[in-house]
Amino acid sequence: MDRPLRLISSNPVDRLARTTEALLVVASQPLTLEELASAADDDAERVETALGLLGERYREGRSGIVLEQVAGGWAFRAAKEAAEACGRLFERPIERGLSAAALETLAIVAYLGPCTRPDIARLRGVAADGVVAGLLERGMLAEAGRDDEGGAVRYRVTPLFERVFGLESLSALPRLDDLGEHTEDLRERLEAVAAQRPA
Amino acid sequence: MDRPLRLISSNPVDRLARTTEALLVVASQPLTLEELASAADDDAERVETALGLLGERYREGRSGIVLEQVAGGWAFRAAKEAAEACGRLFERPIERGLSAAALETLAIVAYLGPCTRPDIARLRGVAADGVVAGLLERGMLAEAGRDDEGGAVRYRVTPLFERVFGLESLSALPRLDDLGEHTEDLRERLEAVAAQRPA
Amino acid sequence: MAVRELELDIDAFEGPFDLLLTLVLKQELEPAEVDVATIVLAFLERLAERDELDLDACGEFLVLVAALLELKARGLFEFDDETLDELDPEEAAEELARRLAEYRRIRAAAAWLSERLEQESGRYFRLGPAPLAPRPARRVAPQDPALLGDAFRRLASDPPSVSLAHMALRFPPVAQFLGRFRAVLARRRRFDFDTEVRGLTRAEAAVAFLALLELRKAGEIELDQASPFAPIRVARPQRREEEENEWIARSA
Repeated sequence: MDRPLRLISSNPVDRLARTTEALLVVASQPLTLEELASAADDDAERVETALGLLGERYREGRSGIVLEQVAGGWAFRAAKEAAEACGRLFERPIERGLSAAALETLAIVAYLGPCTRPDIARLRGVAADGVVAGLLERGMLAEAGRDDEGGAVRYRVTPLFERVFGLESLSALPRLDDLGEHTEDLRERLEAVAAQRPA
Repeated sequence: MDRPLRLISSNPVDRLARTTEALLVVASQPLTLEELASAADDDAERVETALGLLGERYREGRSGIVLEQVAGGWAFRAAKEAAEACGRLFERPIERGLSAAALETLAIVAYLGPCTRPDIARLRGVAADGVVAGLLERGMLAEAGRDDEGGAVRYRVTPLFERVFGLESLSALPRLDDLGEHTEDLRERLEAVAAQRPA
Repeated sequence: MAVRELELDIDAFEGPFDLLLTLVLKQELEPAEVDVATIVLAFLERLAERDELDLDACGEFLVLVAALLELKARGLFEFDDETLDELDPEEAAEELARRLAEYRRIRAAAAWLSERLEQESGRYFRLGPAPLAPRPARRVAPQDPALLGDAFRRLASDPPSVSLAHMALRFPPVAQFLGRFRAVLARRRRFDFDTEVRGLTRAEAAVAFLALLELRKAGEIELDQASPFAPIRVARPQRREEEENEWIARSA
C-alpha cells in the first residue's frame, strides 16, 4: 500500500518517527504532544508530522499495534482484531464489574468536574462512600484538593478513566443536553398516544 | 528493503504476527512462546515464524520499537538510537540533598576505598542494604570486584560522585588530619568506635 | 382493567406493577432506579388500546403512581430534608423537578458510559510500565564536599553512653494483679480495665495488662472492646456463670 518504506530511510522526520514510537512503546501512560516533543528534543509541529506517519502505520487492520489519541495524549494499544487473544492472556481488572452506582458516580464527576462525596450523595440520593472508595482503588478517581467551604476532599476522574472509556479527552463526552433526548422522545410518544384516543 | 508489505496482507501468518505484536504491546512482562501460542490459540511453531517476521520488522536501525528475546521470553523495547530521548522521558526531578545515611555511606567508601555492605553496616552500626541500593541507583556507587576473603561485592565511589561533590579526584576530599593522616588511621578509628557500640 | 397486573419492562425491573411496588416497599429496589415516566407511558398505551375510558383504572393508577413518585422524591431528598421543610409546596415541587431532571441527565450519562464500555471492550492496553522500559534516572544536585568530612567525623566520634535508666523501673509481680482482678470479679460481673488501672505507672499498667491476658488465656474472663483504643471491658465468662447457676439450682 502506501509508503511503508519511509520509516526505514534516515530522513529526519522518519528518525523522529522512530524516536516517537520508541517513546510510546516504553511509556506507562499516554504522552502529550508536549511530552513527546520535550523527550525527543524536537519541536511539537514536527512531532505531530511524525505522529501522522505513525498513525498511518499503526492503525486497525494494518497492524496489531494501534496508535490512538486518548486521555489528552497518544498511546499504543492492541488492535481490536486481537481482542480475543488478549482476552485469553490479560484480565481487565479495572472495568470488570463496574456497578450502576459506580457508573453514575463516574458520570457525575466526569461531567460536573471535581466533586466531594456529599455532592455525589446529594445528586444520587444515596451515600457515596463505598462507591468512591472502590473507584479510587481502581484508579478511576483521584483526589483533587479540598472544597473551599467545608474542606471536604474533592475527587476528579483520572486519565485512566478516559483511557478505559476510550475518550480522547473529557470534552469527548456527549453534552448532557444531547442525552436529554429522552424527554423529547417521551413527549412525542405521549402525543402519539393522545392522537390515538377517540375524540 | 525487504517485504515491509507482508504485514498488510491477510495471509494467516501475517495475521498471527499482528496478534503477536498486539499481545506484546499490552504485556507488562516478557511473554514466553507458550504464552503467546496459547493466547493466539495457534501452534508454537507458527508463532515462532510470526516472531521471526516481527524480529525483522522491529529491529535496530529500522524501527524505534525493537523486539527482544530475553530470559523470560519476548518483549518490545525502545531502540538504542532513542535511548537519550527515553532517558529524558523517565527523568526524575533533581534531588536536592542526600540523607545522613547516604552521606555517611559515601564518606566511608570515599575515605576508606572500596568496601562491602557488611563493612559499611559494621562501621555505621546499621544495616546498609537500602542505602547502598539507593546510591547504586543514583550512580554514586558502583561495584568494584569482590572481597578477597568473604567474596562479598565491594563498592567504590564513581566519577559521578566526584562531579556531584565538585571533587577533581578523591585526593581533593576535605582533610581529616585530626582523625588520622592515612587511610589506615581513619579505618582504625572507625573500627575502634564501631567496636564500642553495643551489639 | 387491572392496574396491578400492568406488565412493565423498565431498565431496573420486568414484571407486573404490583410486584414492583412490593419490591420498592420492601426496599429491595431503589426507587431512584425506577423510571416512572416509562410506567406512565405503559399505562397510557394500554389505556389507548381500549375504546372507552376506564375511570376506575385511571384513579387506581394515579394513586399508585403518586405513591411511587413520593417515595422516589423522598429518596432524592434524603440528605437535606430540612431544606425541603423550609420551602413552600410550590418551591419544593420546583426544586424536586429540578433535581429529578438533573438526576435523569446523570442517569443518561451513566447509560452512555455503560454503552461506551461495552463498545470499547475490545480495546486492550498495557497497565503499568513496559517490561524493558529504562529505569528512571535519579539525579542529585551539586553537594558541598564538606558534608562528607562532617559525616565521617560523626561516625568517628565516640558513641553516646547508653542510658540504663530503664533498668531502675520497678515491675510489680503479675500475681499481684491476678489476685486483684479475681477479687474484683468475685464482687462484680464485669469491670472496666481502664478505670481499674487508673493512677498506676506505665510499668504497673503494663503488668496489669499482662495479668489480664493471663486470665483470658486461662478462660477465667471474657474481654470486649468496641473499637481500637475504646475502654476494655472485662467480664466473667458466660459459660462459667451458667455452670455456677446450674450448680446453685441443683444444690437448692
